[in-house]
Amino acid sequence: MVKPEVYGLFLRVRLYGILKDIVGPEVKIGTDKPLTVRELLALLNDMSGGGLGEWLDKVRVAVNGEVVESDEAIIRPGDDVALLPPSAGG
Amino acid sequence: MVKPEVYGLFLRVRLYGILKDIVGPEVKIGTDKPLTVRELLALLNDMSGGGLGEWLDKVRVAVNGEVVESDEAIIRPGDDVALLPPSAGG
Amino acid sequence: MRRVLVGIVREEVDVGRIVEGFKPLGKEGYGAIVIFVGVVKGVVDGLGVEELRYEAYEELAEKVLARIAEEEMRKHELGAVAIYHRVGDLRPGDTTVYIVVAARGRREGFAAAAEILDRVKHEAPVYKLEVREDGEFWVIGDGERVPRPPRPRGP
Amino acid sequence: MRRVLVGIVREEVDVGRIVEGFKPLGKEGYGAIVIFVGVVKGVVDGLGVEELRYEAYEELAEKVLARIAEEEMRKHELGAVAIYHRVGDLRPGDTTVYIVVAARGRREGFAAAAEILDRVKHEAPVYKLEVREDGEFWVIGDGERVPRPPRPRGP
Repeated sequence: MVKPEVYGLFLRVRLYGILKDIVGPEVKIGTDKPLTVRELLALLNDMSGGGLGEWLDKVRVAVNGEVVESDEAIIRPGDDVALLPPSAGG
Repeated sequence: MVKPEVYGLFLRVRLYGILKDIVGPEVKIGTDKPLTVRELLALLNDMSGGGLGEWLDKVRVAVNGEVVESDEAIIRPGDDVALLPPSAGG
Repeated sequence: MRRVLVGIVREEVDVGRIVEGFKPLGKEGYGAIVIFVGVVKGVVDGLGVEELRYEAYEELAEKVLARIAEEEMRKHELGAVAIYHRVGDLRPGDTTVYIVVAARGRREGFAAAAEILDRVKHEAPVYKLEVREDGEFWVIGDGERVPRPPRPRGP
Repeated sequence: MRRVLVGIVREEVDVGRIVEGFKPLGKEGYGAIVIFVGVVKGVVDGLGVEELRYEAYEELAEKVLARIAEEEMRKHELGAVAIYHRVGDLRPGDTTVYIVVAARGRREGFAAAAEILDRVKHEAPVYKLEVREDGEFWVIGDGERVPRPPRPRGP
């Protein structure tokens, strides 16, 4: 089981693969309000000076260890969020 | 390399798989003349009371460690002959 | 005997030991063990590869591997499935991924192993950076290469 | 390193050791090792199998295995091939045949291993007697079973 870590009123986002290079390996966002996945991606894109650009369509977002399919899914402070580029195993 | 064993004026034939059950594991045929593959098969069929019957079409004959394709191929006394049913490896 | 073995691992996996574990399933009618082992290539598109740096979102990756194993086990009527993916800095000749299936027959076995491998490549949150003689590239999906962008912080 | 390994063998084969030997071919661009291991099934057509008695015309069998390995190596551009077939009295859960190929990619690897296995089954002079609960059967070709005929001499 994934254990969400609470950072006060922060939201912790871990990034993988090329996204880590663009945005950074981990981002803490100060917020006490829930966000949608769409809002979170927009925020991260702004933080990276628009660097997420072409990746916004390809990124998958996992919340508490499961991929969420909808851009309208809600993320709450304390949730464990991961931004995942297309897989490249093997 | 296969080393042919000479049995005086005998021809040694080893049999495999179901053919061994029908004819026997090894047959020595006294002959000082060359035989064709066809003649050898007819002889072995006679020796087994016609038991080779349905197998005559399916049998492969190897002479000195290589399968011969033609029924007219010549076998000489001293050759190492093997009678092979259809393969069943794996 | 555990029928589903999966893991994101740092070390090599002992394939012989998995085969040893799956062999007894022959008694239940599983007569075919098919194994795929991926190996880092030293040459891609004619260019030398120095290293592949693999990382995974591990919490999710192991769940995804287990899900793939269980779904494919049902679909192909397998007796057992093992899927291991390595992470870390791997060099040409190092192993990367291991798929082992015990199937009733060879056709199901080959089909299952190939399909599991495809799914692992596309579904498991595993990422690789190819360090080549002409630079560093992120491998995206099944072969597209994107030059590594400049980083916002440290190397 | 020997690129073609074949044999008619009495003992089990250490698959892990073959993988160990083929891994370094990754450096030359062979990124996929595919392995097939055949296992004696304990159940065939719902009937219990006690034993499979394998025999081979060994002088020819090893030549045939080597020929298959070399031809398939050229056809599928493989880096290395191993083919081992066991003989003797084998029981359910025992291994029977081992095919290992090192290929450039997974598709060639799976295709080559499947094709080599088919050829071994049809071309290698290897024979098997299936000892089942309902009697003894010679397996002919790829699955036809013929009841064992009465023998002209001892068992």
